[in-house]
Amino acid sequence: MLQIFQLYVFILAGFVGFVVIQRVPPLLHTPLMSATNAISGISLVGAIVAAGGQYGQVSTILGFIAVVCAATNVVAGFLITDRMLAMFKPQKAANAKEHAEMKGAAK
Amino acid sequence: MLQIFQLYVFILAGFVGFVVIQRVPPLLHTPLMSATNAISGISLVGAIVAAGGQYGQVSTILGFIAVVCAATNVVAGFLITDRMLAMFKPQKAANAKEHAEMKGAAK
Amino acid sequence: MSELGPLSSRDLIIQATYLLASIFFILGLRSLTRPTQARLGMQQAAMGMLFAVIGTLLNAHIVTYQWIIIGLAVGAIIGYPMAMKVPMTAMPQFIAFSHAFGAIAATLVGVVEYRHAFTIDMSGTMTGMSSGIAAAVGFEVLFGALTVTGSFMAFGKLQELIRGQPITFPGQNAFNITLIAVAFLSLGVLIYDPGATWAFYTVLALGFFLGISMVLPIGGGDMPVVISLLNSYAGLAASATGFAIGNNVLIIAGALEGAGGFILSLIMSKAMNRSFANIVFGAFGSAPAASTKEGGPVKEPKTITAEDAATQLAYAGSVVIIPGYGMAVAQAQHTCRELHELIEKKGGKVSYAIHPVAGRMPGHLNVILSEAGIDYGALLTDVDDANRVLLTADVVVIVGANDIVNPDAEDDKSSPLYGMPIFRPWTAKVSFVIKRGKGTGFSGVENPLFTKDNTLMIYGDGKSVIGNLVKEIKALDEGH
Amino acid sequence: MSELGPLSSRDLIIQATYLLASIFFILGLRSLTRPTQARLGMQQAAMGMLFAVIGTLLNAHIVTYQWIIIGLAVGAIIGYPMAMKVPMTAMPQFIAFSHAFGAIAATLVGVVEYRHAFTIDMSGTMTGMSSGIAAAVGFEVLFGALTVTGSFMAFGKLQELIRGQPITFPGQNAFNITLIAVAFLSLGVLIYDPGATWAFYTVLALGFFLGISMVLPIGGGDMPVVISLLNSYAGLAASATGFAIGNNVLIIAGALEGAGGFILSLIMSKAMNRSFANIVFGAFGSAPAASTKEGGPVKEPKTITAEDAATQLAYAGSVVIIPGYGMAVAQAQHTCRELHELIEKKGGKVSYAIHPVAGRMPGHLNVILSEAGIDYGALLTDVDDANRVLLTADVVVIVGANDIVNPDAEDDKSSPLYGMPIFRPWTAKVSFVIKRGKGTGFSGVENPLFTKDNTLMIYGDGKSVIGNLVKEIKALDEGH
Ligand SMILES: NC(=O)c1ccc[n+]([C@@H]2O[C@H](COP(=O)([O-])OP(=O)(O)OC[C@H]3O[C@@H](n4cnc5c(N)ncnc54)[C@H](OP(=O)(O)O)[C@@H]3O)[C@@H](O)[C@H]2O)c1
Ligand SMILES: NC(=O)c1ccc[n+]([C@@H]2O[C@H](COP(=O)([O-])OP(=O)(O)OC[C@H]3O[C@@H](n4cnc5c(N)ncnc54)[C@H](OP(=O)(O)O)[C@@H]3O)[C@@H](O)[C@H]2O)c1
Repeated sequence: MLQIFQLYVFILAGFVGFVVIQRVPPLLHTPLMSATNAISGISLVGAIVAAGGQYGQVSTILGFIAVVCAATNVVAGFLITDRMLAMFKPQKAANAKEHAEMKGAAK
Repeated sequence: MLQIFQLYVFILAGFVGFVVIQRVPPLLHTPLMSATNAISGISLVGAIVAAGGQYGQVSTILGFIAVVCAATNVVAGFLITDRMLAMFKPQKAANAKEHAEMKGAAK
Repeated sequence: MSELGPLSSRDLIIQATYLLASIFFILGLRSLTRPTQARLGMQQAAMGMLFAVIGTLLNAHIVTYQWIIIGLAVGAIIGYPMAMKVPMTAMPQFIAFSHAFGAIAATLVGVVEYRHAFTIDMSGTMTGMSSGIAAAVGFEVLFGALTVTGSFMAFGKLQELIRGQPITFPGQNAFNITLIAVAFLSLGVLIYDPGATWAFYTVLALGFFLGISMVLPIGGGDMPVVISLLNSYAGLAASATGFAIGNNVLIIAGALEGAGGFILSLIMSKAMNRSFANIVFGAFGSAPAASTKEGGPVKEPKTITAEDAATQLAYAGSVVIIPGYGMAVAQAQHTCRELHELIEKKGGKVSYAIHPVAGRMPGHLNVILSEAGIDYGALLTDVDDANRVLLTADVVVIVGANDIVNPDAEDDKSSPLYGMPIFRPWTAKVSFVIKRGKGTGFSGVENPLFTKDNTLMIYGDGKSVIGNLVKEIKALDEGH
Repeated sequence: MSELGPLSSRDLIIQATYLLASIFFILGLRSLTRPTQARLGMQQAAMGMLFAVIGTLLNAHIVTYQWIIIGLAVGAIIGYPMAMKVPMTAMPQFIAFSHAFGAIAATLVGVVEYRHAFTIDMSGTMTGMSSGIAAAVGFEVLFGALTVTGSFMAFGKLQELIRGQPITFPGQNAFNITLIAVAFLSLGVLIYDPGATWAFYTVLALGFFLGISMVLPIGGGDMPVVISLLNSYAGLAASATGFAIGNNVLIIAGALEGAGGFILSLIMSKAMNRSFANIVFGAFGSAPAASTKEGGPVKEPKTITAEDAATQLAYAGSVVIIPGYGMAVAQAQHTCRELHELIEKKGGKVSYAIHPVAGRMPGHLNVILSEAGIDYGALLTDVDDANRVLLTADVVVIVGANDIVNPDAEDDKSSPLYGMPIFRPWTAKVSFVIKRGKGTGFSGVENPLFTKDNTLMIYGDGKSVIGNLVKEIKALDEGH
């Protein structure tokens, strides 16, 4: 029963991802790729449990390595995405849009 | 725990509805309203259980009324939506689009 | 009503069916957003419903199928002629009516659930109910009952069985807020003590009462927003049922519907220029009062005869028709199509400017015109696009539209319409306005468009005036 | 690792935190689709991650925080300089590298899970694992391991540590398919008998092996598609982890990522005109071979000196710059911006035509140009739009682009590029092509554009040629 609910969650979330990402403009494809890469660091959640749990020494060591790797992925992934997005300058774009709208609104 | 999963399902489905319906063109607003009305007949599912279950006579009667009402909603809702959508003639619209594309593709 | 635990193979089939149903609902909704796939989408949603029903019929709790089958048959017998006979102009009240039925079912299911949990069964025990389930059932009957009476009220107003005007009394808002507070308090008690039968029935009764007292003070023209919002509430009721009986299809379908209804009311409120709060709180309050602008001497609108109008239409290169609520009232769409074809035969180009809130429900006029077989490629549904086309139009024909072409929406800050995006027929060479008399539109305000220099009125019922235009254009030909 | 049953208040807080995290992920992804909100979206996603970590730290199974904190610190210390130092041109390999790290974590978690379930614990018992959980853990290590080695291979190819050319041997596809079959067979055994340790480690080992053997035969230029697909696989691994440990955040984040990576590879494949199957099956096969078109005598491209080109640019009314992979290689974006500003100062209008697959990852050139401070209002990212602008352009400057302006994509059915949407610089008055020599583009085919009458070549490194143009235009001014 629990697994059926998980399946629902998985399918619904996949659908959300599908619908949302289909609309990403080409302008943002690279940042999006790097953002999803950062999100893949979510295995950090599992890694933390493995490193902190009472699963024996080997597990703690493996867990520790997992935490390091996942944290690297998360930190690097989000930072690079932020660096990239910070470079996108929207100033004139916004102006251009305003212009277009003004033209549309003119009698 | 089960209820938390249900909450996830609810939130995710609501988000799907939100994202998807935001994109409905004005052309389809009325059919959409009547289709969601038909979908609200989903209480039929609960009604069937009430009418067919061993919950005593009063429950069976109430359940029966519920089945009738929900079935009416479902049948009427889908039929009218279909009638409406059958009236939408896309012929020339498709042509117009092709024209636009041909123009775009011309050298 | 499956509980937790290992699954039998029957449960597995049920769950698979439900999953399929959910997927069909989602895909259907998605297809419904594209004109070319909308019909497919509706069929997918119907498939979803079918699977949901099949899955339920397999439920082990069901012992007798007799009443279910009779009930389904009766429902189909009632629903079929209803759907086939209703005219497209009556769509809003039809939806309200059909909607009330679904809400009745949701409410009754809630009552059965509750009664069942607190009735001593054959084995002499009472199953009772957890607080979580009680909360779900409470929400279910509150939103369900509210939707039942609210929908019937909306239906009554639209069908003019009840006075369309807002019915108000002093302190109404305070009264309603008190009712809501009491309803939620009772709901709280019910959650705290699921066995408190009185609390349950209080919630139920207040739900019914709230549906009436919240819709009464709202004007008939605002009903589509109300219906859409009630749609959203019905969705929440269905989701609550899903929480109560542990059924994901109900949760998902309800959530989709809840989100859909909510967004549609938002879209409507935006296009009608009403505030968001106005909508969220059940479209409290009434339609905007007529503006009391005092101007100089009122100019009289100029008129034109059908004959002269016909001549101009016959030689126009580009004609834009702006239909409004009056077109639906007059059922003028078929005659309008004749006019359209006549003009095209004479070499003119005809398009329609369809305002998002023209008529009495969103997209209403699209349906009305489609009914007459006008293909949707000719419909301009974007206000900005339409206004660009109007700039170069030779003749504009306004049929039973009023508020959506009121220049005060742009010019007069004190107008209740101010801020609503409108069409600008006065930018074209000439506009003909077809209406019965000096009646105002839904908002009840005067329209300065009618006294502009290049606006000419043709008074009369929409259908007969357009019929005359058609006749005159044909006569022109014969005269030659 | 919460099991079913009534919730403690600690569990409730954990669950609320997770729910919040999931909502932040979804909202973040949604915001990421809008240029003006993209940065906010990234921050929302980061918040989601933060909440997910906080929720996990509250987990009752955690007994020691020491290694967690050290691990997080070490990760941050490694990640920070990595992200800050990497040049924007190296984005694809950076993503591949960082990605491998996440996959290592997912794989290790799977191993820990499995080991834990089948190790005799202090109380002398073994918890074991249900088939459902075994399936989840099996998928997790299979996809995780595959992503680890696959990402490292992609990194190696892009960083040119490994030969970029497809490395193939006869029967390779059959070999890979056999490997996949064996992996899934072992997975089947594992599900049937979760205690079959050998099956688990076979799945793990084959995962590692498959990552190598599936990426080896793919050319270096195809790596972005591979990376995107590996992204999708990593998402599936994360979702599988979520199924295994009963954590919804993992399921949701994984599903979002899985869908995202999949759609991006689809978009890329479409823009590159590779078949869908090509992508779904791990971009099997190699880059398209060079076309062997035999024509008449090969025309020699005409050249133009930087001085003459500068004169034409200085007096052009409308200039379109088409950057390609070579612009990134030459790091010419900053010089390009100088040129751009010079032309605008002289009264010309400059825009950039950015092809969806220009460069080596989707949207790559947008990032490169943004790095130089060029605002995205000047970027034409739609091929059709750009082609309309090209129709009326005076001068087109093609910098290090090749395949995306190859007319064979439209004219020559035998070309491997045939069907790919391309820019049409030849419809403008004149085009200057800046490249180092006679090198072909990624696809390895000749480009007949270069021998067209109104195409003039300027050979040299992108950065230095543009630098010369800038110098010459400035000299023009001084000459006056
Ligand atoms: N679409 C929606 O979702 C929605 C929902 C709620 C409210 N509304 C509101 O409804 C209004 C819609 O604007 P609208 O321009 O379509 O309609 P309107 O402003 O209500 O005007 C309708 C006009 O049609 C004329 N008319 C009525 N019956 C006629 C007949 N048989 N033949 C010819 N003319 C006839 C009336 O004038 P005479 O009496 O002089 O003939 C009236 O001026 C807006 O104010 C909008 O906010 C819309
Ligand atoms: N964007 C993506 O997602 C993606 C992913 C995978 C594959 N691809 C493929 O990559 C290709 C992209 O097309 P493109 O036009 O951008 O690039 P391209 O076709 O690969 O051409 C690049 C050109 O730049 C020149 N060049 C290289 N270094 C240079 C330098 N330092 N200065 C000046 N010129 C230099 C090269 O010629 P010389 O050697 O003569 O200088 C070459 O002709 C497409 O075939 C696409 O399918 C794209």
